[in-house]
Amino acid sequence: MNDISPVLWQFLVKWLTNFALYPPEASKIAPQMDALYFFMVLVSLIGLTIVVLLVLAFSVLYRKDRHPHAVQIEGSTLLEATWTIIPLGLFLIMFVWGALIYFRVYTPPANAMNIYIVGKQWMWKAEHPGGQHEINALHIPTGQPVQLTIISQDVFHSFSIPAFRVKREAIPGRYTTVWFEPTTPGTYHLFCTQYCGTDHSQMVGEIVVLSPDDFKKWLASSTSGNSLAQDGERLFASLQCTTCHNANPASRGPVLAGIYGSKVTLSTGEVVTADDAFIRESILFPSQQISQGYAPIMPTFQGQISEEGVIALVEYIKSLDSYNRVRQTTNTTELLPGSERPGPPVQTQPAPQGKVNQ
Amino acid sequence: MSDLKEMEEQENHIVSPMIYLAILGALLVGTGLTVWASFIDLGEWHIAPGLTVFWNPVIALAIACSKAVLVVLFFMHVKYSTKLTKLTVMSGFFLFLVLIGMTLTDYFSRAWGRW
Amino acid sequence: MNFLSRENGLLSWLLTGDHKRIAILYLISITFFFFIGGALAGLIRLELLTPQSDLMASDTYNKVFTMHGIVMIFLFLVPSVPATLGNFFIPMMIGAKDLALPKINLLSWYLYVVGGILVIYTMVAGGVDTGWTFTTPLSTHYVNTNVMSTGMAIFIAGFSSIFTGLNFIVTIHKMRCPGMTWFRLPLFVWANYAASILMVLGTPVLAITIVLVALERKVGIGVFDPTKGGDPLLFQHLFWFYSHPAVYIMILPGMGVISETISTFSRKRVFGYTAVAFSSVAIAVFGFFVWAHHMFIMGISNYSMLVFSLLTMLVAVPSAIKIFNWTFTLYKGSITFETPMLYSFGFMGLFTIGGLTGVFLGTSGTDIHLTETYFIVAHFHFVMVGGMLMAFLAGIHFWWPKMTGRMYPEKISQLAAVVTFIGFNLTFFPQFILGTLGMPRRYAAYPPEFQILNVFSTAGATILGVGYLLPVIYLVWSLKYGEIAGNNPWQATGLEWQTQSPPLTENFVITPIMDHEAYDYDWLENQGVKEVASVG
Amino acid sequence: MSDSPAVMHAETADSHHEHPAYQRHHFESVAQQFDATNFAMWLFLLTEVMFFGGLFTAYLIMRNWYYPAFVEASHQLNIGWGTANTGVLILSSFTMAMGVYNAHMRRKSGLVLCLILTFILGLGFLGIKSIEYTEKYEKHHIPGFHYSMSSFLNPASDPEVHNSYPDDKPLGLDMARHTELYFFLYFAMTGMHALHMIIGIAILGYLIVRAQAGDFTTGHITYIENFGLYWHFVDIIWIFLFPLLYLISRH
Ligand code: HEA
Ligand code: HEA
Ligand code: HEC
Ligand code: CUA
Ligand SMILES: [Cu+2]
Repeated sequence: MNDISPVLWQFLVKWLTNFALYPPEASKIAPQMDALYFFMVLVSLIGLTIVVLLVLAFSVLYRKDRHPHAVQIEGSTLLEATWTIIPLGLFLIMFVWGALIYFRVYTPPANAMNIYIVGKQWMWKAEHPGGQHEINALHIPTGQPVQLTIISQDVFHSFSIPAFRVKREAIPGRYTTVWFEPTTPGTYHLFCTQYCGTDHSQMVGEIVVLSPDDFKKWLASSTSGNSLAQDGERLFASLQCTTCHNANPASRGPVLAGIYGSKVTLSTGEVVTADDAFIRESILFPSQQISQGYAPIMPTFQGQISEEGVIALVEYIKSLDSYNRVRQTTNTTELLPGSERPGPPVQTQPAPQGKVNQ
Repeated sequence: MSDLKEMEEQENHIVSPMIYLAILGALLVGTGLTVWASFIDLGEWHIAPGLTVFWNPVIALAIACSKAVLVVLFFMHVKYSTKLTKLTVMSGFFLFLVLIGMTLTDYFSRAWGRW
Repeated sequence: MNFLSRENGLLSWLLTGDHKRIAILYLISITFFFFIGGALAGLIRLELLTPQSDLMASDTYNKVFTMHGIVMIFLFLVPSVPATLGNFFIPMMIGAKDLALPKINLLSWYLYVVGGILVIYTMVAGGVDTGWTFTTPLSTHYVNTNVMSTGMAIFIAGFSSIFTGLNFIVTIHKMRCPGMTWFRLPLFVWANYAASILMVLGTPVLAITIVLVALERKVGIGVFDPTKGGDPLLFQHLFWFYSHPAVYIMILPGMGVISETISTFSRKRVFGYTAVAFSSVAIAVFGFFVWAHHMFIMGISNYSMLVFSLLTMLVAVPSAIKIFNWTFTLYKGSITFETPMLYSFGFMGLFTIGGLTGVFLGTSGTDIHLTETYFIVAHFHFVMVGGMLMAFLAGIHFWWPKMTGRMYPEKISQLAAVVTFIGFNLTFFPQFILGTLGMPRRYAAYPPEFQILNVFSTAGATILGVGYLLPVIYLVWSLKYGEIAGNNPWQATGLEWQTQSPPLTENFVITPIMDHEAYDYDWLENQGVKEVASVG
Repeated sequence: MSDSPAVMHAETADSHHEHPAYQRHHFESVAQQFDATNFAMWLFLLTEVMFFGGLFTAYLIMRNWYYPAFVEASHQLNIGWGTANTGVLILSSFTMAMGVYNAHMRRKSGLVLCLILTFILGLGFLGIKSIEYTEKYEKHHIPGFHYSMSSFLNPASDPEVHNSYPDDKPLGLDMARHTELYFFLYFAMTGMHALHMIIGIAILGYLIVRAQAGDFTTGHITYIENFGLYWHFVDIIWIFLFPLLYLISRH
């Protein structure tokens, strides 16, 4: 066959090996999303077929040489109602179904393992709680819900994993979350799908899904020595947060132990949940919300800490159930099952962080 | 053409200077009133935790709206205009509210005052 | 003697107040920009032939698709049908001598030209690479290409479109001839009326958004800058507040054309005239309430997602109503298949596909997977190219005899229509699959497994290019060699067909009196040629 | 030429019946012309409403986010000047309305007088505005140009304002930064408004000359009427800007 045309042959071989019309389904949400997708394809095909068949049939039946004199018809309320109500009904089904999936994708379960993602021109940085850093890659285990807390350092990016059917915008100055549960080990595409400047198309990477055992091995082999919380603790000390935030009852700032996930009353009387976004805001824009009973003296650290630094601090404050347990924080990311609250479905929704004893 | 009848009505209506004068007075009074109102604390209304209405801005905007309505109705003659003009004014106002309202509700429902 | 030959010389064109001449000026300018945009599309497709970014570096590629989007949207598609066919025929269809504000009409063309020149300047000066959506903070703080001149171009072109829309609304309200009630208006007029509402009310929001972006670039601080406390999402809100209605500005006039052609070539009154008329207005009104469906994954609140997704579903229904009404217009008609009809059939099929895939995107769940991929690219090319551009071509062929007094050559133009249809599907259908597979848009380089579908797409674009070049050639040819058309070659019912071709400067000798419904073919048959004249 | 009797010479179409010189040829009657242009003006004002709508949206959001910063920054504005300017503008709206009235009554001198008064009041408004702008410039409160936050980080350093608002507390650095956003919006909104005033005044100048020549007191009031609409609209914008920018509540 080769002698027919090497080029053509190349092409055919490539075609056959590469011709996939549908992306792999590698997460738990993928089949659910695809069910809706195929439902919509089906409805669309039926709708399109009806329209095309009618047009063709009428064109044949009533073309001029067969049907020289048109019969004037004013219209029909019954028909108008039919083709208003049927598409509307179908669209509404899609709307409800779609919204359910949307909520599912963006509402992480309480026991999800949290990984931080920082997007910047033009790379993705992933920070595991155990202190493993990755660039343009993300290693995750199967059989375990994974939550990503995403933020951008500069412009909009978008963290997209087609094989998982999930995608979330990385927004400058704001945490967003998405979660998924990988089902099939393998390597999948990671794309930046929001146009972000010159090398937008190079802002790609790999999602490596490992079996839980392999994942443990990977974690152990790529540790940097410090957990994220430990990084945060160092930062906390070097930025002299401790001058105000310490266990001393006379300290000028509130004690931060146990603050994460609790309800904080602000000086305006408003009660807010101390989630990641709240802590980030408290560090960078302290005047934005003053805790009741405290003077607005905390200086802003904007411009002094990178987004990764803030993440480390957040992780550290999360880990402060009490000061003495901090020391026990170790390198693994394994989670203790079961936890407190499934929060409200806001974007930056906290997932309780487990601490693990090895 | 089809609006011919209404058209003539409109053209012939001339607002008397006395009305203009009265409106002028009302507008100036309104201005004084907002300035005065801004200097006293009108308090607030707690509807629910985190949802509070402050009366000062509400009053200020209410006065501003009334002033604007006076200008539109009398100085701009909308009171004496065709239905079409009235409809045009209303639709502009409506869409203005849609732009502001629908955008703000997104912010409201995203936890007001914070990202 | 007609509007073309009444006065001669360049100046008589450049200073004209005649809506027909301004329409011709517009026609020439938008065709020019269409081919610039098309050439840029050619470059895009060539680059995407191979997975690597080998033809151009990625920054060049980014500039190319940005300029392609800007040229095609603001300089071609938005003014396409309204400013040419609408400008030419709305006054004639309602029996008026001109648009209400001829000077504003001319001004609007000049603004368009200034905008166009600024875009060309931008291209010469090195282009701009923000994407046509100008996402902040990228466009305000991170790129240092010609954002300012592009912004100015769009600002100015925006006012051109505001003035066109304003003129149409006033004209349709105030200049109808005796007997021309609202429900005797041709549906083309209704559609343009609806689109004009969108132009008048939506475009200013784009204008102020551009002003804020420009200020932010100049001053270094602004409401869209997250590092200074601003909100980049606010830009999205304001931008899409215009740009979603803008997509209906782009499609509605095209839908108007389809109503005319389908009716004419099946010799039947449009099925459900009132339903079609009101659906145009419904699209215009609802079109204002759905803008945030472009921001589903961008961090709007869940509540907003629900509202905007639901409203998106509602706005899709009137389009379905139109499609079905056109289909049933064919029922018991007496159908012929001249070129405009072929393009109209193309429109119906392709717009249905494009619209239904729009519903995929309006469904929040599937939008997560499909957004920012080639699925969107395919969606909007189906509605804009498969829909509006087909409608535009249908309209140009349909009214060509009236505008120029000459017929286009039928056989070759039918061929062109078929070529366009085939080329179009080959170009853009594979992109749906690419999008589903996850290929992101605005990528200069892509993973190799996507190559085959991209090769199809590029091949299709070549065919498509030929399909678009053909009309230019034979239409220009027909200006001189085309058959003399006569006043009413299609035996259509609109008032524009009751006067001479090309029309007089003042359109009608005597102000016509409308004494029958729109699309009243019986009336037409009962009129002797002479009586037609007395109306005209 | 062509094959239909519908074709007649264009000249035929040109032979109009009698009508006033200012009636454009494509209108059937003066009434139609007036009505159409009047409606067009209203539509144009609609676009203006939406134009400012974007600014108002931005303002409302930022004001709610950074309320303390907006309050203290607004204390930098002089309520006296603001009130005076509101008065001036309302007065000019009144003179404009009287101008329209005089045009209707075909009183040339009254019309010219009213227009001149409006012109002067408009200039007065801009004069006051420029005094205010200069003050901002001197205090380095122009965003992006050597912006200084000292009045907000340390209110006592700005005795003038501090004396009127002794309750103002120093803002945290991060909040103080957001005062720049306030001034950005202040200049964007009042600047856009002032631009409209300048355009209006320029047109007024032209109208005064033509009114003097008696162009608008013979029944042709379209221009005056439509310009009046524009002028009143600009007034309305200010009616909202004034409380929003100057009178942010204090407590
Ligand atoms: C002419 C232009 C045009 C038109 C008419 C439309 C029409 C529609 N569009 Fe599209 N759209 C664009 C141009 C257009 N769009 C562009 C340019 C973008 C991308 C912008 C960018 O990011 O660069 C876009 C993006 C876009 C998005 C954003 C995607 C994203 O960024 O994530 C969405 C989401 O909802 C959407 C939805 C719709 C819908 C629901 C319609 C509806 O109006 C369609 C209605 C029509 C139908 C539904 C077809 C007819 C129906 C039938 C015949 C019934 C069939 C029968 C049964 C169902 C039984 N569009
Ligand atoms: C009216 C709107 C319109 C029209 C008509 C088109 C027409 C076409 N478009 Fe475009 N397109 C957009 C609007 C439009 N597009 C927009 C808004 C975007 C988004 C931009 C962004 O992301 O910011 C986009 C993006 C876009 C992309 C995605 C780029 C990316 O995301 O990376 C692609 C890729 O295939 C593409 C292809 C095409 C093709 C092949 C055509 C074809 O239909 C064109 C066919 C025409 C020709 C081929 C011209 C024929 C003439 C000649 C061949 C002569 C040439 C002359 C010389 C060389 C002197 N377009
Ligand atoms: C000058 C003293 C001071 C320093 C230094 C300081 N803080 Fe604070 N901090 C405060 C005060 C006072 C509050 C309470 C008032 C408020 O909410 O702003 C506070 C509040 C907080 C809160 C919110 C908790 C709550 O209950 O409201 C967090 C989180 C926080 N600080 C973290 C940090 C971190 C991290 C650092 C170091 C990078 C730091 N702080 C440095 C004084 C300080
Ligand atoms: Cu990051 Cu695209
Ligand atoms: Cu849209």
